[in-house]
Amino acid sequence: MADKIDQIFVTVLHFLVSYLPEAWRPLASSLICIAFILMVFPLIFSLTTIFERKGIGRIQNRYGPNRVGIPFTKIRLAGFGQFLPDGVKMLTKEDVVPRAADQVVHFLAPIVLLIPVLLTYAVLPFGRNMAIADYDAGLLFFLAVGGAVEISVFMAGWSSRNKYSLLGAMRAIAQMVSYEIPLILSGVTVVMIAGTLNLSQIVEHQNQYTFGIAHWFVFTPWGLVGFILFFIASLAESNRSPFDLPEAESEIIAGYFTEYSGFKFALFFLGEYLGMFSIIGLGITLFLGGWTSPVSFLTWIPSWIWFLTKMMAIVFVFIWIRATLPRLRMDQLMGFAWKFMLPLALINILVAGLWHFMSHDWQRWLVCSAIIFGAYVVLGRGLMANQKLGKRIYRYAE
Amino acid sequence: MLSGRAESGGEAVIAAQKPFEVTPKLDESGTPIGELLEISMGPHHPSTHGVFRMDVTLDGETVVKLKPVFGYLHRNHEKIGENISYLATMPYTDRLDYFCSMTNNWAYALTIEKLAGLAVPERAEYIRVIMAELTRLQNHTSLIGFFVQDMGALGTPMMYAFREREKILDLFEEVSGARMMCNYMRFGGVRVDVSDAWLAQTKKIVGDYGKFLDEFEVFLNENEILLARTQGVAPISKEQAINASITGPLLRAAGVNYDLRKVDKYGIYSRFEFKVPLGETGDLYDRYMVRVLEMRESIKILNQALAGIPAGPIMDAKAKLRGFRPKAGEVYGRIESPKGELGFYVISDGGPSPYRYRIRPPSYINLTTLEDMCLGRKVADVIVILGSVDIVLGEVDR
Amino acid sequence: MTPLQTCLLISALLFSVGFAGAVTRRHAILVLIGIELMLNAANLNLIAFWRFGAHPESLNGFIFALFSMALAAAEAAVGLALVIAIYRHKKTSNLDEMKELKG
Amino acid sequence: MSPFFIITAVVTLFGAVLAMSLRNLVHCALAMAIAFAGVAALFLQLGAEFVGFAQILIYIGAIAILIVFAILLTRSGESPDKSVLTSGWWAGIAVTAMVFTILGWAVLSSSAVPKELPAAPAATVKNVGDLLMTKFVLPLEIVALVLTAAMIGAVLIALKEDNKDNAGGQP
Amino acid sequence: METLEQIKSRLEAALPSAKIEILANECAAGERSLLVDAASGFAVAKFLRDDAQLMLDYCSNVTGVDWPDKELTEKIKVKQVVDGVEKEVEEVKKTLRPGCLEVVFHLYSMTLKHGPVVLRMRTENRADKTHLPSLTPLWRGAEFQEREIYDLYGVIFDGHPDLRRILMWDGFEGYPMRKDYVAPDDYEYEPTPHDEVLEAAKKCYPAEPKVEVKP
Amino acid sequence: MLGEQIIKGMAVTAKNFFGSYVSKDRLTTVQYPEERLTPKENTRQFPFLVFDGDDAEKGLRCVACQICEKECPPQCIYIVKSKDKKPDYKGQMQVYPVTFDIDISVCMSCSICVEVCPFESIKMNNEFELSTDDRFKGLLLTKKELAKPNSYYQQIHPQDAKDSDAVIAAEKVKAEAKAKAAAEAKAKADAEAKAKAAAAAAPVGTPPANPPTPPPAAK
Amino acid sequence: MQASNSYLVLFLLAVAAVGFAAAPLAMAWAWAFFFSPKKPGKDKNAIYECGLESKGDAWIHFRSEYYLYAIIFLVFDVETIFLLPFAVSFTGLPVGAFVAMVIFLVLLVEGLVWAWRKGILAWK
Repeated sequence: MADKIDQIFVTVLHFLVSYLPEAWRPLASSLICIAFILMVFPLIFSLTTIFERKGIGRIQNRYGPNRVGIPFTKIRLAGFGQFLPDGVKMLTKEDVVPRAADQVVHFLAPIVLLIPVLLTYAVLPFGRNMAIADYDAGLLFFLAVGGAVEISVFMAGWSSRNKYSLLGAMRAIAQMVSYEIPLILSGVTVVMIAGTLNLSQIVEHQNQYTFGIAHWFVFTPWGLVGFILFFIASLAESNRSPFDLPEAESEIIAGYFTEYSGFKFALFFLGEYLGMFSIIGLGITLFLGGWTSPVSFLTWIPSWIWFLTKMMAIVFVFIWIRATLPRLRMDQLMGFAWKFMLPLALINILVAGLWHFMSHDWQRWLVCSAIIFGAYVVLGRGLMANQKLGKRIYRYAE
Repeated sequence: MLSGRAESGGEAVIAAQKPFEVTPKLDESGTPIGELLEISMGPHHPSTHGVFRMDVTLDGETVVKLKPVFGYLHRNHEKIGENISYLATMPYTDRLDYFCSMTNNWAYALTIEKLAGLAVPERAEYIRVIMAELTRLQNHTSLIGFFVQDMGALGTPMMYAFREREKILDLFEEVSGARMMCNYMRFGGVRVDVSDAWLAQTKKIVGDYGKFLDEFEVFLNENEILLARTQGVAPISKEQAINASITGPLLRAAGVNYDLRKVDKYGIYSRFEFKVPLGETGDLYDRYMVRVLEMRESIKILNQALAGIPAGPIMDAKAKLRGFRPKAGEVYGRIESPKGELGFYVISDGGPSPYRYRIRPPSYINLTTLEDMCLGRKVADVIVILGSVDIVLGEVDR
Repeated sequence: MTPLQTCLLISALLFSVGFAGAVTRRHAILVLIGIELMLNAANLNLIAFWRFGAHPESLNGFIFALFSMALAAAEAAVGLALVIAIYRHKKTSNLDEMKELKG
Repeated sequence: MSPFFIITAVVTLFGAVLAMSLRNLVHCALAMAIAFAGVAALFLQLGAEFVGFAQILIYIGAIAILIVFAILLTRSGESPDKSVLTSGWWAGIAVTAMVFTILGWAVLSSSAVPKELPAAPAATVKNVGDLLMTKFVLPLEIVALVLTAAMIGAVLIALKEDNKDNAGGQP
Repeated sequence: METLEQIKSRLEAALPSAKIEILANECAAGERSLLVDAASGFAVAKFLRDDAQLMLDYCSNVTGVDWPDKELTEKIKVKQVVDGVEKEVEEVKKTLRPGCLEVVFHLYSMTLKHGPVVLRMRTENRADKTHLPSLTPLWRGAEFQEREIYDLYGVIFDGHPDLRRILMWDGFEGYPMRKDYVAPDDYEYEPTPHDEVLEAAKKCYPAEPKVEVKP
Repeated sequence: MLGEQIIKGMAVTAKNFFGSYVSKDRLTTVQYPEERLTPKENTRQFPFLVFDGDDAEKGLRCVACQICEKECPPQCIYIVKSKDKKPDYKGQMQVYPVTFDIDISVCMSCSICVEVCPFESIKMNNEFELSTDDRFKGLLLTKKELAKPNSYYQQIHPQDAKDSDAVIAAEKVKAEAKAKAAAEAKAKADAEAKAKAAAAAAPVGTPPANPPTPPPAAK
Repeated sequence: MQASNSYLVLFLLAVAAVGFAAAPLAMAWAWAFFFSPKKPGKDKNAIYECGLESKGDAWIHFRSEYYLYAIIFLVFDVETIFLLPFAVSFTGLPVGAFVAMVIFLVLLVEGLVWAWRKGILAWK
């Protein structure tokens, strides 16, 4: 039974496709999968925005949106209907394009943004046997396509011909570019141990249990550090606080989409969140065992529920961080990527190599942890000491 | 650079030279490497604290020139004051620095008392101190909230600050009838007496404030991002600060021990036991910390004042409400408002309204060195530096 | 036409387009773009020869394409740095003007 | 050859032609990105999955970005008023035509091409990795050297003046 | 702190050319001030700042005051011979006190924590000779305030590094803080039914303006 | 160590997140239309005029002395005095305002008018839901809209109203005493006058009652 | 749910992305066309900058800090296409191959260290 629920989508797909002639099946199944993605993830997006607003509201000691429910009734649904009027508002708002803008590129930018973002969903395994496309080089595909988002950001920023947009686009590209390297390098460790670039196989690799606990990569020293690096880099890649410099509201208004209004603005918003979901999905796949359950006695819960749960959990951590931290400055942001993340990621690769070559006993835990921790402390200290940061003692005058 | 301009004064020794222009980075042929980007930040910028504009010239993201432009809120308060009666000016002073109407009231009342030779009854003096320190508490709290907000925090510190500020505003409303535009003090006393219930409530709120500050300080004081954004940024030296007539927490952050509560001992401040926290470098972190520590001192003063408040009248018997005509003469009165030295200069010609009525607004004069502090720094710093100066445009523009 | 010939023809076309751009456009960056297109055409050839060649299992052409990409990237980095450096001196990235402004 | 392959090829070539003929440089760069993506699609259809994805990673993710930066840094964003072609553009066209003719003739008349289609080779990433670490180790190291050299060179060239007046040391 | 008289005498010793006067102040606080002539203003200020006993390093407040021309009436007793008898007769004597613009500096010492010393300077008249030396080179803190005085009163500070309008916009005419400033009639129509307002409205808009309502 | 304080900060926000569900001290929001704060005793929004009794016209305490008009900092009060007189609460004949307008789009709620009013006649209301779609006339409160009975005042500011009533009562007593004295004096005067008239037929008018306040600070 | 190992799905996904973006844009456009009042104005689509008409052009010759990062990125990006195949076959490789890869990395890091020492990683 559990297995059937687990595979319900796969079964439905096969059922639907089986009525078609053989030649049509790939096309039809692709279309159904795509429709699935286009239905599920935008819905999650809209719910996330409300969760985010409500969660941040609670963190800031206020109710978030709590009014909009079913129209013409008193049912408020705790405000979860908010995304509908928001969407309607976005649709009906006037779309103002600056006179000096490069009209064509300005129009294309939000559309172009969605292409790479949605493409990344093709290789994510949402559940057991639930990767839409199962490429041998799936991870590379994800990274390559994810990197192409920068083009759209550039298009938006440049075509607006607004100084804030341009500054935002420049920042966005510089930031994405800088954090892509630690992102990739932290993923490399996983590839080294799993021995494949195929995301489904990487998940399978983690789908084993010792003493009832799963073999997630995050439960190893290198995996933990890799996950933290990946997590930070994915914060930066999806322009989330404290790395939201490309759209730093207090400095450059709204960054590269300052000049966007109406639904184009909403598309940027959507693209950003979808990008965030997909990169979180990748992080889960690489380090948190993808759709596997953390403990063996919970394996009866359907795999896709595990995936979504993990994803939402990390989304909440993102929201939590966003509500807590101030923003870094551009030079600090770049310094952090190049002077802390990159060296640590490289050391992490070495540690992963060491992990592989050392005998499978407690010693390798000790050695690897020590190396990683030492590197972390040294690099962190260096970063702080370099800027002469630290606690201060104040004097008082009578 | 200034020597050419100071000719009229002979060989003027300039303590703090103003770099009136900073040349952008040049290549060997003497042309700038990058073109300069002229951005006007404000008047509609999200974080210029009101309708304030800075004409910023950027070289990349580095500020090479910054001209503050204000006057968008200019209503010629001084002219209004010269045309209406002494009493009618009192509510206008609320609108100077609308965060600290109590201290504005006090400064004006103090000046006129000095002019007319009125004595303030004991109880009224205590009430004034309580009000002023409560004002200082709420001003510093919300300033820190704004300050971290300017650094890009998503309003969480600000919301916490406002949550606490609200409690103090409730106290103000209870007594004066208005939360912000208190219009509470009168020449020779205060308008309304405080009740015992109010004093008890205040005691409770002041008692709880320490707990809130503890939480707030854990939240922010040593946050790595806050440290990175503030430490070593935009320091001002003692000499520069004194020469530029900077007052208030900004001055004390630079290490100058000058607090009018100690220097002038106006009111009954000599009776209270408190210390003046001093910074060393005058950078953003010092400014932040000096304010935090000042809040602690304010709580001390409040506790003493609340414990020692005597019974008695609240108005000088000689004070006149209607037809107030002080003798001819002039006077300059000043107090330590939360933002710095708030002075009123009044010339009376014996008529019902002042002949000359002048305000020395602290945040206006503290802006003098804004450009110096920002030059050579990044755009992101500009916003934070402006936030650290603690301006209220109602006061700057008057 | 065999598939290989189709591929080669396409790559020849791509090469020609890149070549034409590189020799006719004034802008230095466009010349670099043209060169990148030509390199792409070459890569296409490599892959086509690997795919339809005699020993596809050896993967030589495949890996060669990877190396060629790496070199193309290096070339682009240096080339564009040069363009920027020249622009800073001469305030132009126009090849015709660059020729005129020797020094 | 599937019709799909031909369509991809046409799109690629269209992108390339646009990249070489548009007036606005940024538009050219964007068209170039289309061409790169098309080439990547061609690689995929030729069974070179890894190279195809690498093409996207490097050409679209990195080189296109670099070019775009270069355009911004040389103030080339606006459409020029003057002619965009060199003075000797007709000669260039002529040479191009000649090159293409020769290439085409060579391709079509060559007898070296095998007539039968070999089976699709297995180019898994693992094979590539094994080969890289055995047969191609030396080229790999050389590529690393070349890349480092290129990076240092490019940074030096791009930064020559900046460093000069920074010699005093910036905080 | 020294008394004003001591300061004055030391100033006169140090700067013999300076004309210094102590102005009385009759109000309760009784802060008297030093009136210095414009020519030696800068030197006096510099003395005050650098003198080891005073060290007035902090220029707190800079203010302009407008004194329009004023007719002073004075009753003086004049001995007059009326009908051969010498009598004291009261006579009203009218003198025209020429107007001037005055700038007041409130100087304190942060180092020695004393003050204030009130320093005043006057322009020759209110029309064309409104130059005064700028003290910004001595105290940066005076920069914005002097600009403001320039903006609102029209005092021109020689030696000021950046004398532009500060609160009013560029291109504004007139000096709004002067006593004789008449606000321009830039009345904005607001149909409140108060008589004065209606009258002003009538003057500005002969016909009641129609609020444009677009369909 | 790098990141330690960030974790602590996140603990604080988490504490607030959960705290907002349990502690009223953390979640202080009042959901306005459904929930309301209890108005505070001294809360002031905009002025209104107090009248005694039931008839707004008759019982209005205002005697159009125009002190508030003169003292009002933004000059938002507009008063036209009546030509005729009517008795006020003390029974004295007084002028009354024919027009009494307050432009609350200008009013800044400073309550100076309340303080300077010698007749306890203008007080601050705590009504704040004054939104209107008529920008001009809707925000110009006339005498009719401003007049509120004393009972209303007692309801919104009980303490102040008690004080105010006490003042009025005291004044009334004083006025009655004065009136009595005046009546006696008048009777006396009348008697004298009569006597005088009898002596020499010359008409003598009584001087008008002085307003009980010093002249307002006029400019 | 596995569609296939073909690239058809990628193509379709790209098309769907365009459609997904364009459809609401078309709806918004239709709404604007049929229902919204059209109030064009000179200031509405001006190059607006915090309340003022923008001074100077935004398309200028920028300072080149960003470019340096892009160059370093390019090199590391290229490195990944060699690093990934290595990582995949890592488990089956001898220590020597790992050392070879480490040398490869060290060569690249050398450039990074050079840039670091040179102060290029410090944003100016």
